[in-house]
This record gives sequence, structure tokens and C-alpha cells, in this order.
Amino acid sequence: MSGFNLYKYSSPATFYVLAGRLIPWFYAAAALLGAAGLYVSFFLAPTDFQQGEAYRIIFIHVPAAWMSMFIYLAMAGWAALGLAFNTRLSFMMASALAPTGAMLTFVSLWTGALWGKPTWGAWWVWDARLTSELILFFLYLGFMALQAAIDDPRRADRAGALIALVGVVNVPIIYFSVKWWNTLHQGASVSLNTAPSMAAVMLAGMLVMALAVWMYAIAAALSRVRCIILERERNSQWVAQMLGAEPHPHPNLPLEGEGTNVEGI
Amino acid sequence: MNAISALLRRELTLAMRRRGDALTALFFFVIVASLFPLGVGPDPKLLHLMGGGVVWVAALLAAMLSLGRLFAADHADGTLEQLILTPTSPVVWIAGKILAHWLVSGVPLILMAPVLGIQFGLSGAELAVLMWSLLLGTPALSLIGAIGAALTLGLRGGGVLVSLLVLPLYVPVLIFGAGAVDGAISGLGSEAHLSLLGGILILAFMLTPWAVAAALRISIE
Amino acid sequence: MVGMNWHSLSEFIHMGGYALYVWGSFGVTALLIAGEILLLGARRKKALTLVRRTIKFGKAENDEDAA
Amino acid sequence: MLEGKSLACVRGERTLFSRLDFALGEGELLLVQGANGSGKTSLLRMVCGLLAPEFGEISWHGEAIASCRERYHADMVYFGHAPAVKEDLSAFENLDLACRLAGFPAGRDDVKGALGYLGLGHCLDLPARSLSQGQRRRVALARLLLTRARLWILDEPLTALDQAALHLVQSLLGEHLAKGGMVMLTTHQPVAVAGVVPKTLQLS
Repeated sequence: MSGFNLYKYSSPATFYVLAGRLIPWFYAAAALLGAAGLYVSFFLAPTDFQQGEAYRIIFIHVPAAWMSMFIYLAMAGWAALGLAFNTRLSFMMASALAPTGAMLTFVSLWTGALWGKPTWGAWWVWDARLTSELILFFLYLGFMALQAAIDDPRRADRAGALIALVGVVNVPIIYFSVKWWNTLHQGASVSLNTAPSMAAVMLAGMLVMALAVWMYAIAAALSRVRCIILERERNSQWVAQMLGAEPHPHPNLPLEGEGTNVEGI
Repeated sequence: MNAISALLRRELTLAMRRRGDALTALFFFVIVASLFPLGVGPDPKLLHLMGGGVVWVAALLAAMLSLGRLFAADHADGTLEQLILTPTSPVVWIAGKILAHWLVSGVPLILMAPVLGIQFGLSGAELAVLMWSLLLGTPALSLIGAIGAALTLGLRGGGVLVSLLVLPLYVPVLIFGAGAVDGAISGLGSEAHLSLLGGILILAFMLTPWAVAAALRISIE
Repeated sequence: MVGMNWHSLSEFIHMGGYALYVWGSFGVTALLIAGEILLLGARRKKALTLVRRTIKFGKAENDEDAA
Repeated sequence: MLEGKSLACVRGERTLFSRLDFALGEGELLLVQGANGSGKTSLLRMVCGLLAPEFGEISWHGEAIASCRERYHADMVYFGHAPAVKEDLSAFENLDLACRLAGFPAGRDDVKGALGYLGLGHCLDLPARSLSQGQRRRVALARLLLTRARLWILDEPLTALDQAALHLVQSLLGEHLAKGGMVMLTTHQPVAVAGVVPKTLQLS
């Protein structure tokens, strides 16, 4: 089979070691970018003359909203890969991303509420973005609940992947319909009417924060996928072997052969 | 084609012999819609404004309630396996099953809707728009819901899970369906809403049978 | 603590009267992230215990499967 | 000719079987044997195409069953644990509709004849709800009389049948094999088909 190389990298055994080496770097990148982002949000960005200091919440609200959507896309991407090539690791990545994505969706809802109160005088308004985020949150919950309800890991992987794909086809339709509904009912809409000179600083701050969140999400997903690999593969030989060599895992150990244990025997 | 007409006949015969199931969902629809005036008060102006949305939400819940009948019984008694093993393409018989499900659970909702609309003081033209929107919307609900029904086959707590999976996906149908009635009430017109609803129906009709076929394969393994 | 926005620490904490909202947002986000990291640690610990137990007690079953 | 090559089956975290090979030619009977939980039903479902093998391939006349699905399913009949009999339909309606759905419509008299052959002549129009477990299984087995499929895959076809029905099914198998048909079956009871030495496939 021509995809032998692909199989090597998508083998949970190889990936487990690789992920373990990458995680600290992603956490470090997230911490550095987060510090830079916070510096921009609190010290470089000036006070908004309409909203006062409350507007600083967008530096967490907007990146969280962006990333919550992006992670759903990534999840669907992994799901599609898994269904197309039947690689277990892709399904595991999809499940590993979901809780982090749901957490960020919750963050964007929570910060949206805390921003809404001083800005519009209400904890919750049916603004197009907040409403879409709420539905996205339900989509994440549905994905996780479905996977949790299925005992057979193979079925859980595939069923989750399918609902993620169905969801990702629907997200644009949902967003469009909510927006349409919102304008028809003259609902509140989030507008950042700030001076153009300030917009550049704000955009930079939001981008740096989004990058920080991105790095964090990768680190968290990789840590989670390592847990999933351990839970699923606890019967295979490579896990036993590696656990003996836990403090300094050598990638040169003959792991590849054992990794395909379940498919290969 | 012979197989599909046999399938439709079988589904409709079964529904006729189990009339109670379809009637339960219909009564649920009526009761949910009738609870709203009790909850928000009998102000005719308010009820008139809410009417379209309330009937639509009730239709959505009733459609969801009947999803359990779509595949669960066939799964339990082995018929589903036999259907998968027929030479007919799964997409075709799945579309047939969803059509039968809509005839049994969707059409009665459309026919009952004007009665509920009158409770909310909707005028004749508004009632017509309500029925049109349901005619375009309820098949989409059956199609989208079939994915959830197929994925949750045989799971514990499947009923609640279906609602969690399916209700977020129903949002666009609800928005355009209720929006059409709103458009008729406010005089803004409802053509745009109805054509968007039609667009969703076409899209759902083209895509969901494939998704359901994949979901059934996954669930039956 | 002196940037172009704040003249003192208390002014920074006060956030122009929006302390509850601003710190509520950033604080809860930090808590959630910390919580997720803790949960991940706990899950890893649990997974490792599970693996060790499988290696210790599940050996026989393992061999049977391989045979 | 039905062939399975180096098949593996994983359910949950357990490997039920691996490196399993079998071949089934015309006029042959393949008995799948093994203890409970050894993967007999999984193997049959795999051969039907209901379950994708974790590894390996199943072919029908040299072609993978996934790539000739329609032809394969038109040539195959499966009898599973659940008899696929609807309680609200009569025995006649059940069999009639099952045949139509499977793409081999049979005439009214043929359907009645098949049910009569299996000793259900007196309850053609009774709803299946009022039939016993064994009678329902006989309604499902009656499909075997009407189908023109060459490959029969039968999962415990003899369970809950009385002596008379047992003999009927065994002679049915004999006729099918004599015509060059193929049968793959699991059973806990001994099967004796006149003139045929069954091949066996042992799952550990």
C-alpha cells in the first residue's frame, strides 16, 4: 500500500510520543502569546471613549468566538479524514478537540453576557453572533453526548464524525438564518464603532490573543488525545513497553510494528 | 420501483394499524400550542403576533417526538437489516421511508395547523401562509431528523439524545417558517421566507438520504 | 504598572468602574483554562493507572487474545 | 463462489478472530462453529456486508462484495437473530412484503404455498402478534422457499423450531444444495442434510 508512510505517522504509538514532545512547546507559545496579548489589551489599547474600559472584554470575547468556530471546523476536518481513510487517530483528534471547543464557546457566551450588561444594559441580547454561538454550543454538546452514549469505540468514532460533518454543513446555514432573523426583528447587533487609528491596535490585540488561544487549544487537544490513546490502546504491547521507558521515551524503539497491532494481527 | 411502492404500502399499512402513535403526536402538537395562551395571557394582540412562532415551535417538537418511530421498530425486529440487504440502493429506500414518515406524522400537523392558528386569531391569508410554510418545512424536519434517529438507534436515552442532536439543526427551518407567518402578519410579505424554506428542503432532500445511509451503516455494525 | 492608560494599580483594578465585567470575563476564562488543564492531568493519571492495572492483571486475557 | 481472506473482527476492545480464511463453492454447506461470543454472528454479518471487516476481504465470484453490492445482495438471503416479522401484519402480508422488498415478488398462491409448506396454512391472515416465537421464525424461513438467491446465510435457523419444522428446514437445505446453492450457517443443534458432508469452520 502506498500510504505506508501515512500509516506510520497516523499510528497512535508514533503519534503518542510525538505529541508528548510537542505539548510543552505549544503551552509555552500559548503563554508567551497570551502575555503579549494581555499587554496589548490592557496597556497598548487606549480607553474607548464611548464604552469606557468595558470594551477590553472583546480581547477575550472575539478570539474565543473565532476559535470556537475554527475548532469546530478542525473537528469536522479530522472527522472527514477519519471517515475517508479509516484512520483511528483522526477520530481521536476529533473527540479530543470537542471539549476545548465547547469550553471556548462557553467563554465567548460568558464574556458576551458580561460585555452586554454595561453596553446594552442586559445580560443577554439576541444578537446574531451570540445566538449563533449558543447554537454552536449545543452542537458541541450534541457531539459529546452522542459519543458518550455509545459504548463501542468504533461506532462512537464514526457516529461522532458523521454528526460533526452534518453540523459543519449546517453552521453557515444557521449563521445566515440567525443573521436574517436578527435584522428582520431589528435586534441589537454588535458594532465596534471606534476610531480607525484604534482599530489597528484592537485588531492586533485580538489576533495575538486568537493565536494564543489557538496554541493553547492545540496543546490541550494533544494532551487529551494522549489520554484517549492510552485508554483505547491499553491492551496493546507498545503501551506496556513504553510505560517501562516512560521517563525518556525513545522514538527509536521498535514501536511502529506494534502500533498497528489491532489492524494487523 | 416495485420495492419502493411495496415499502410505502407497508409503512402506511403499519401506520394505519397503529393509528394511536400518529394521533399521540398530533394531540401533543395541539396541547403544546394551546398551553401558550395559558402561559402568556389571553391578550388577542399579543397572541396574534405570537401565533406563527408558537405553532411552528409546537410543530417542531411534535416532529421530533415522532422520530423515534422512523427506524427504531425496524431496528428492533430485524427489518432494518433486511432492508439494508436488499439490492435496492439504500438512498432510495431511505427516501421512501422518510416520505412515508412525513405522510404519517407531518401531513396531519399541516392539516391541524389552521385550527390552532384560529386560536391565535390568524386571518385567512395568514393561515394560508402558515400552511404553506409547514408544507415546505415539515418534510425538511423529517429529513434532518432522520439523521439523528439513525445515529441514536438502540442507544440508552436515545430519545433525549435525538433532541439534543436535532433541535439545533432545526433552527433555520424554524426561523424561515415562523418568519413567513410573521411576514404575512406584518405585511412585509412572505415570499422570500418561503423560497428560502424551499431551498432548505431541496438541499435537505439531496443530502440527508446519503447521511442517513451512512448513519445507519454505522449504527447497525 | 504605569502604561499610557493607568496611573496606579488601584486605577488598573478599578477598570474605570467596569471591574466586575472586565475581571469577570478575564478571570472566569483563566479559571476555565486552569480547570481544563487540571482535568487533563487527572484524566492522564487515571488513564495511566488503568494501563498499569491492565498490564498487571489483564496479562492473561491479553495473551488469550493474541493466541 | 464465496471467499473470505484473512478476516479479522474487533468488537469493542476485543479481537474476536483474526487471519480467518474460508471458501464456499456451489453445492457446499459451511457450518460455522464456536462457543458463545466467539464471533459466529459477527462473521455471518460480515459476510452479508452488514459489518465491515477490521482486516481482510470477502469476495463473491472473485469480486469484493463492497464493489458489487447490488448483484451480491440480489443473490443472497440472510436469516438473522431477529426474524424481521412485523407484529401488526399478518403472516401472509409479512412474507409477501418481505419478498417484494427483497426484489423477488412472488404470486399470492406461491406465498400461501410457502407458508402452507412450513405448516402455517391455518394462520395466513392472523396478525403475527398472535403467533408463537417458533411460528414467527417459520414465517421468516418461508422466504427461503420463494427466493431465487443462490447464497443462504443462516444464523441459528433451527432455534425454537419443533421436530417437524426441523425436518422441513433440513430437507429445504438439501434441495437447495442439490441445485448447486450455497449455505453458510451457525447452529447449536446437529444438522444432517442427506448426501452432503458439511465443511466446518471452527472459531476459537
